[in-house]
Amino acid sequence: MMQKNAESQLLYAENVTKIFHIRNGLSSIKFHAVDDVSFTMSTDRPEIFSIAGESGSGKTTLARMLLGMEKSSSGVLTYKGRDLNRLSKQDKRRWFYKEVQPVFQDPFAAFNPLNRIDRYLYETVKNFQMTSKSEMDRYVDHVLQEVGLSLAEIKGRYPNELSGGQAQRVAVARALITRPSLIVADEPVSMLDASLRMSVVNMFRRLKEQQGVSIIYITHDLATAFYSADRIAVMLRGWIVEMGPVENVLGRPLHPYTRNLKESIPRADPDKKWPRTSGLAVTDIDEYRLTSCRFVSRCPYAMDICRQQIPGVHQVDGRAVKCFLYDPKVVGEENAARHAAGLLPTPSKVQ
Amino acid sequence: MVIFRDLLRFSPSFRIGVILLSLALIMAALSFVSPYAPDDRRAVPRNRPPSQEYLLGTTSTGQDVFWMLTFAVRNTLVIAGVAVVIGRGIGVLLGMTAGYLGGWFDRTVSTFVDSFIVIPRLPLVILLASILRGQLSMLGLAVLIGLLDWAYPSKRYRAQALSLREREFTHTGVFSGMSTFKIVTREHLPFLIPFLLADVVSGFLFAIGFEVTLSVLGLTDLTAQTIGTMLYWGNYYQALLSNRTWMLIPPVVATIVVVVGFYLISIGLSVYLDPRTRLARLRVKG
Amino acid sequence: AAPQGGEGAAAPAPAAPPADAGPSQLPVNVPRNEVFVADQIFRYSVIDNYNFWVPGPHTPHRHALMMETFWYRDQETGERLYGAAISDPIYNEDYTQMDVNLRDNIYWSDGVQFTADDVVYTVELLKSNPQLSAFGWSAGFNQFLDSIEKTGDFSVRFNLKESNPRFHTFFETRWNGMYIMPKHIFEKVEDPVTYTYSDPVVLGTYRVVQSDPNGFWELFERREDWQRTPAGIVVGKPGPKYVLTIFYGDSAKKAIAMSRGELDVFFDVDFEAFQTVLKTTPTARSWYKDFPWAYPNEIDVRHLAFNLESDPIYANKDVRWALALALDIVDLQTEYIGGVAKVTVMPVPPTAPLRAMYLDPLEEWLQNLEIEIEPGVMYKPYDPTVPERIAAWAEEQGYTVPGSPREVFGTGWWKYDPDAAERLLIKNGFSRGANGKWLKPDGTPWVLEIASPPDENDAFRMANAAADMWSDFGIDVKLLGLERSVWEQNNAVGQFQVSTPWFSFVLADGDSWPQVRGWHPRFYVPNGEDSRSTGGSNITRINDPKVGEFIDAMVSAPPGSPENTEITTEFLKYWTEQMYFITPISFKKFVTWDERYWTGFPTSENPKYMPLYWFQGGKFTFQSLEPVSR
Amino acid sequence: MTLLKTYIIPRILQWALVIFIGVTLTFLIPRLSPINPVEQAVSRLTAFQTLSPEATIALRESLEDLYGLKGSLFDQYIAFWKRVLSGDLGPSFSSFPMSVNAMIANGIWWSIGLLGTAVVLSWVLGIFLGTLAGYFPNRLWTRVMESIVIVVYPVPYFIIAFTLLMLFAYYLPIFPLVGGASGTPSFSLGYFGSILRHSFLPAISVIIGATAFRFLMAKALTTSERTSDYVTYAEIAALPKRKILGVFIIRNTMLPQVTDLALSLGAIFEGALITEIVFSYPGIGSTLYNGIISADYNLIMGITLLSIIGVATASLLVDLTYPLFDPRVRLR
Amino acid sequence: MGNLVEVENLRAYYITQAYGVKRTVRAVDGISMTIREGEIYGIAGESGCGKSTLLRVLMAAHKPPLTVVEGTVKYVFGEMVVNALEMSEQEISDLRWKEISYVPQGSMHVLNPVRRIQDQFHDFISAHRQVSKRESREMTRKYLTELGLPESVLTAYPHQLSGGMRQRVTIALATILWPRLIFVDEPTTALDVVVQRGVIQLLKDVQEREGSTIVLITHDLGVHANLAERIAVLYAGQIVEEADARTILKTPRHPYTHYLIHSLPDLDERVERESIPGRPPALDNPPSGCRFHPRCPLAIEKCKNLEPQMVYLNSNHRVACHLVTEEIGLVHDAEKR
Ligand SMILES: Nc1ncnc2c1ncn2[C@@H]1O[C@H](COP(=O)(O)OP(=O)(O)OP(=O)(O)O)[C@@H](O)[C@H]1O
Ligand SMILES: Nc1ncnc2c1ncn2[C@@H]1O[C@H](COP(=O)(O)OP(=O)(O)OP(=O)(O)O)[C@@H](O)[C@H]1O
Ligand SMILES: [Mg+2]
Ligand SMILES: [Mg+2]
Repeated sequence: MMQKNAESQLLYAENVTKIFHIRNGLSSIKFHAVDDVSFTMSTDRPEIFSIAGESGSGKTTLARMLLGMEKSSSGVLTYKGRDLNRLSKQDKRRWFYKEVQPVFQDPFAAFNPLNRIDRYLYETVKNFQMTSKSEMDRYVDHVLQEVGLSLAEIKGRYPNELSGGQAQRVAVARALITRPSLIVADEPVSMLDASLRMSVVNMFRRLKEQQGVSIIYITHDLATAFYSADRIAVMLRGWIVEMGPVENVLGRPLHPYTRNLKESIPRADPDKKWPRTSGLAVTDIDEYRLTSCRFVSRCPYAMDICRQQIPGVHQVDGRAVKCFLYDPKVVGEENAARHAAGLLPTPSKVQ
Repeated sequence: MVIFRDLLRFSPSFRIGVILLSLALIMAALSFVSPYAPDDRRAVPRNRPPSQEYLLGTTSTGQDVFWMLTFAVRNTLVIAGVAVVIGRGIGVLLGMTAGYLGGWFDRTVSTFVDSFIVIPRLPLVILLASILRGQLSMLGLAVLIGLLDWAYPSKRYRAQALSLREREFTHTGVFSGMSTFKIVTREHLPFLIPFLLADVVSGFLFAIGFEVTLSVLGLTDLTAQTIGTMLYWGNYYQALLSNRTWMLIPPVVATIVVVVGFYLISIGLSVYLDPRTRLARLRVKG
Repeated sequence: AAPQGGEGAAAPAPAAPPADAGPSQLPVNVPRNEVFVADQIFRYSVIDNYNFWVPGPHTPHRHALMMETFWYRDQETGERLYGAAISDPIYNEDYTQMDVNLRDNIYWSDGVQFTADDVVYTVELLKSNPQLSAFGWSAGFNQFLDSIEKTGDFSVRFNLKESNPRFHTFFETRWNGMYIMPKHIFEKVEDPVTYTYSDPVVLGTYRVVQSDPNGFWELFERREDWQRTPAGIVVGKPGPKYVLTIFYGDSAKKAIAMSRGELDVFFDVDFEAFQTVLKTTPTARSWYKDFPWAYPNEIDVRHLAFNLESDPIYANKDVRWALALALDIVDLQTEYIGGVAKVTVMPVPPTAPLRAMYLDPLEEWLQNLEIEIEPGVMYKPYDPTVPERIAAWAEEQGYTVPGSPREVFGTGWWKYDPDAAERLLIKNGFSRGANGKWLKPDGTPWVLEIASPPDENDAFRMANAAADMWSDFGIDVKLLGLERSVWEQNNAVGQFQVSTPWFSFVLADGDSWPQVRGWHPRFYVPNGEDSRSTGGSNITRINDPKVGEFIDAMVSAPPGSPENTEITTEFLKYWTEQMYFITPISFKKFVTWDERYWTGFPTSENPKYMPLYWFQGGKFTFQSLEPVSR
Repeated sequence: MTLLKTYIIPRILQWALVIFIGVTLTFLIPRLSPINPVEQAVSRLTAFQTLSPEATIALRESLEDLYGLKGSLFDQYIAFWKRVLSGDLGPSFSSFPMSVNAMIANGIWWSIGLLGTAVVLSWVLGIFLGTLAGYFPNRLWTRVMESIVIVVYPVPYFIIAFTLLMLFAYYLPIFPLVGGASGTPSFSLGYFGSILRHSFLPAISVIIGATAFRFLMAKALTTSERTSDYVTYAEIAALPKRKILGVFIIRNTMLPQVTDLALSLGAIFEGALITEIVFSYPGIGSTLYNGIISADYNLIMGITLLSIIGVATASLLVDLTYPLFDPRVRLR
Repeated sequence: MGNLVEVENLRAYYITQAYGVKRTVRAVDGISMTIREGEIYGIAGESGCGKSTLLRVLMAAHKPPLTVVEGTVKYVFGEMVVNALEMSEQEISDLRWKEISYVPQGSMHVLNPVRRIQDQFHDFISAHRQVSKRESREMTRKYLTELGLPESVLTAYPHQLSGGMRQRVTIALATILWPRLIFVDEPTTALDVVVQRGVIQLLKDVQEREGSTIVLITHDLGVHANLAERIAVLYAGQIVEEADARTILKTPRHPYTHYLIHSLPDLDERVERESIPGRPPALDNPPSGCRFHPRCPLAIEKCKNLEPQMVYLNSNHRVACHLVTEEIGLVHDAEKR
């Protein structure tokens, strides 16, 4: 049934999985960097969809698949009904790149420091034939205005002559040139100072509202995600463990990992200091290879079943949670409801 | 031009390099006003040590070492230059494209490159030179040397391209709709310029070394004046044994001057072009 | 005085090696004053295999020291020296039978006496086994020899398939004659082709006792019973206790080795290295004590040979003559060769015996020879004063000429007359272009290529001289220095215009047929095909029936007969007139020895044997050496 | 075992492919040579000799037979692989009746001894000095050393070798002139001593240039390494310089150096042609050279085959084992 | 609690000469401060304001082109007072790790990639103490266990560890010899929040166990809020405000500090936030007067050409802003520093 919908969906992901083989010395490890991820974004209503999660949880890998830079190992991934795995080079250049554009993490790395930054804007205009030659300057300036810059400000400058915030805006402007329907922004603010972050995030909001561009905003900064996004998916070791409207998910997180995540946000308020405990993974890879819940070693609520099986996804309180705590079959209807209401069992010590 | 002036003024190594290379170029240029034709033997008395009349002495074939050297420097520069252009040209293009594109293209190219690398080069050249029946013209020699010296460079450029491929600006280029050729030449190549420069120096050295080796073995056109043939003739007439070192020292010094000149220039330029310092400089101006 | 060295060439004296046997750097541990160290011509690549009947690069020195055949021809005197034979070859009337009497007083190194059985065994084995193909003896026997029989313990008879007055040359050549095998060893061998004969039982005076696994050197020891060997008997002196042959490498290394006292003789070096040796090694000398030092009488001559089919112009006799007249032989011989090689005007080396036989009688003919340089204008190209002019040059350099100019510097030569050359060319439609360079009759520039192997010193310098002089004459000349093997191949397939081969048209005894028969039109192959395919040696693509007639006439003329000499003389005249080769000089070799440890080497003052110790007949040279008494 | 499938086996296949292509090329190239090995042998055997044309032709035929040069190119190619796979490289033409196997066996140990030692020594020395120079770029001795290196580096090898020979064999006749050792091989101190004495000059001549090269390479690598974060950190932690150089810099610059060493060890099979000629030193360089100029197909093939296998195997081994030594290497 | 580090009027410039352009970056320009024994002292400020530079000079780890042009840095080790800027190299290395230690920015790259963690510890320990490999291993194992790090890291190579683990190992590596004073530069940048939290906790543990003094640099005020006792806010090479954490975060006086704090989005309510306009000044040519004035919405005429003086609001709180000076009625006085 979802399949049929796929045509009308902007982005449609079902059980998307990406398997990597990592060779480490003479041994080789196979792991699922993105595992069984499903979500959709609709064409009708632009939204900022945030993907959050700790480092190494597969955010970038997912983004690369969404951008067609990497093929998924299994699952269905379509954009406007077309399978991203099957796009030819031609298709990509003629159609897909016009539709979907990226914004990368490091605004300075995203531009060749040896080239003037406006070159990328002009190149994009030219290569996608967005406008006639004579109109080029005007068009570029127009797009730059949309991100709060002007051509005069950046013309002839090298990337390092701009501030991070400015450079990142140019990156967004470049992405906007093709008038895409979707922008995939992978940690667009993590390299920026707190003060500059807001300017970028604010811009996203504006773009969504004014231009109707959908944005996938990938970040580990939950504060800005909360601030800007409509919907959020929290990733953990390749899984989406919790997904739903941002008010729900971050306002009242249900998955123990999301809770941990939220608690861990450092607040510039001496009254809201961190509680004491928190577990950390030793290596990234090991958790990926668990055949049980991947949070189990750090979860204060871990049950026996968590160490043996992979939890299912449950619709609770307007979001999807991948956790046994909300599985009525495991904890019973009653407990599941209690948990959904936020009453979790007493945490056990994490080793 | 400004860059050149700045470099001259502020980079001692560049300055010395330019001086050395200018010397070489002046030598080469002087060949055009040489009073003797390059193959004009017995033009002067033979085996004269350096004197006012014969600045660097004369050879056993009756040529003025100084004027002979002007031709030799010119020709060797041409040979090495052509060889370097050919070798690097193929190497850069093949290596960078293979590294950037990856996939079957990369695998095919890599296997071919590896197959080529394992073939010992010197015997190959000797063989080729003997097949060409001594009719290897100067240009032919340059091409031959160039054709032998692309495999290693292409391997190196491939490695560089592999790392550049994952840089974010590459992706920016892709999503800006740039073609592969454009990405390789406009986005990646500028990054490799310091690397390329150093590589050009080693290419020069290789070419000169090969030219000399082949000449010493007598496998080149012995009537063309090159550093190698000067050494060949000096050796042929036992310059070292007879203590007539003035026939050998000039070509050796010329080689050193040319190579050291290039080396110093490449050092100066790469410091200048090094992204780190280059950025610092740009920031100054911005 | 060393004018050739030029100013500033004061050679630094290297640290003088100790005069007496100090710690030598020789690779073998024998007393220095008991070993004669000879320059080994090349580095052996066949190791520990003395089966010389299987083809392979293993000959020099070993054959002189260890191997015997019937006769040796001394290159200097032209005389026959007796090895295993005691008689001359005795032919029957129609040259279908050859008898040879053998020495009855020589022994193999294991004490077994040498008899006719050894000879018969060897000849029959070679005849029946074509894989023992070294030097073509096997093939030759199969072609000419019907059977060999023993006519006594010390005499053999060869029954030939057809009349052949030169059959004895299988057992008498200058380089190597058929090696006689010890029957008592070889008859026990299963496969004579794979047999390595690694501890050879020899008939010569020396036995190999130690050798370098890398082929750089080989040590020979004199047999205790040296008086029971041909050389011992002939010379009557013991010779050095040890002979060590070493391959040092190029000229420079030989010079260094001699100055270090680690080399007693070398067979040749280039002029510059020789000069250095003279300066650094006071006890060193060559054939002449002084100028022109070098041994001039090896039976070979050098040419500028044309490929008649590389370009039609070279098929034109006049063009060849013009090029000859554009060469200044005095300049060539002095400036390029240093005055040390003899000039010769035809492919006959001007050694004393051969001069007497051919060159002196032909002098008058040469002086009267005329060519037509313009329609109707005759011109005498010969210049008999060349030796005198060279002598004058030598005296100007401060040298004394050790004998009459003609004796020392060879014959007269063609005049240096660019004018005449010019007229010859113009007569044939050549013209000078705007830049003064010659254009061929078809109007295209004349680009002349000379190919020569630089490792053959005199040939290459001669090529240099020609290149320079012809350039001066207005031809665009390209000199190609080629690797020897490439050059040979190019010659064979005709990939050259002018090349510098060496080729004597007569042997030491004056016989010509063996040397020239390869030029018979029968063996002609066109340009582009390998001239060797027919077994001929005609690299220049001469297809001249007249040449064929001369050669046919020589076949049945026995060597040494007046008839033979006469045909040869006529042939030389014809050849010279045709100017098929420009022949400027004959061979010289800087055979140089150091008298620090040994004396008795043949010299111009004492020319008893040839100094060419690497020939099989060189055994007499070794045998004559005496230690320097201190 | 995915590793075996995805990495080791493909790598080994590639190794085999590389060897196959390389060998096929070298099979063909000498046969393009204009020189006919049989004619070469004929002219060598008949030098100074007068031989009737008929005998010459007979001689030629018997040689073709002996050399195994009958049949089409393709037949020869098949026969070649058959022989190679049975470990027999055939007879040498130019040094008949020696087998190519024996000729290689004669030369290879000298080449390995001389070049192996020289390459390894210069590798160690060059890395040692170059790393020091890269780490202390402003010291006087560094500058002096670097100046010397960049001046020496471009000097044609031939000049270096010949100058050494003149100096230490002519003006100061302290080193032997010829060969790899004195006397016949034995397990005696004297014999080994003589090996050392004979190899000294050739080795030095090779070491000079190779060290200069390695020095420049090591210096460049060190220069970029010494500004890396972990080196800076170790410096701030006041770790001894020795440790920083050894454990931090050299270990981290090893990968390219080892790869390069593997390739330059391949040069051994090529032999140091000029070294061998100048110093009259045994080895397969001059053997190969002689093989080339006399179109000794079997010999050329034998030595290049060895070289190709040697180089390909060396880099295969480096690729396969380096991960064991360098934990960083994550092969893609 | 006495002073441990006393900094007086420190100026440290990057003086570079590249292709004829001489450039002086005044990365630290007149900083005075004291750090007390046992406290956690936070230094905050935007990127490029000179935080790392200050730290480098504080630990006497500066080298050209960074030059100290003025000022002193003194360490007070009980009775012994040493002038950090005048120590010999030997003296400096004697202090390092035993007395003064350093946790650098970017844990990813500071560990030697080719060395196992335990060997790395041995390298660092043995540089300062005579220990055998076995002893150092034992020491390391014990220390890591005490800090709650798994033993398995001992035999791991850096790249095998997660980023957070690596950063924690680095902290352990920096503190294993119980230094009195630990400088920590951006320990959490580029780490995600969960990991950040673990790292900060570890630092706190270390400090609590040994009572070490920590100087913590980060631009993340959230981190400061969780850890620091006192915070100095740096702007363009100068301290603009310094106070205890609560004061800075709750009642900042300098407009810049204010902006820094209030530009952060809040997790509790989604209200519009505005960022500070403009960008930090280039330090080779800083604005005249108050360096913040071009970006300051409250700037008055005076700010443009007169450098504000540091004024003490109380013994713990000082601020350099004309507005504050005027508000509390202090007149500009050239004598006062
Ligand atoms: N090409 C690749 N080959 C092998 N492993 C990879 C590859 N790309 C990513 N990985 C691994 O996949 C996992 C997920 O990586 P990814 O970059 O998607 O995470 P992330 O959530 O973006 O992390 P971060 O916040 O650090 O950017 C990591 O463990 C990473 O090491
Ligand atoms: N080596 C250097 N040469 C010249 N200028 C430098 C150098 N290092 C840093 N700077 C400049 O000094 C100023 C302060 O740099 P510093 O690294 O101390 O800033 P920071 O506050 O630590 O910034 P970040 O938060 O980005 O680490 C910056 O303007 C920087 O550009
Ligand atoms: Mg990521
Ligand atoms: Mg910093």
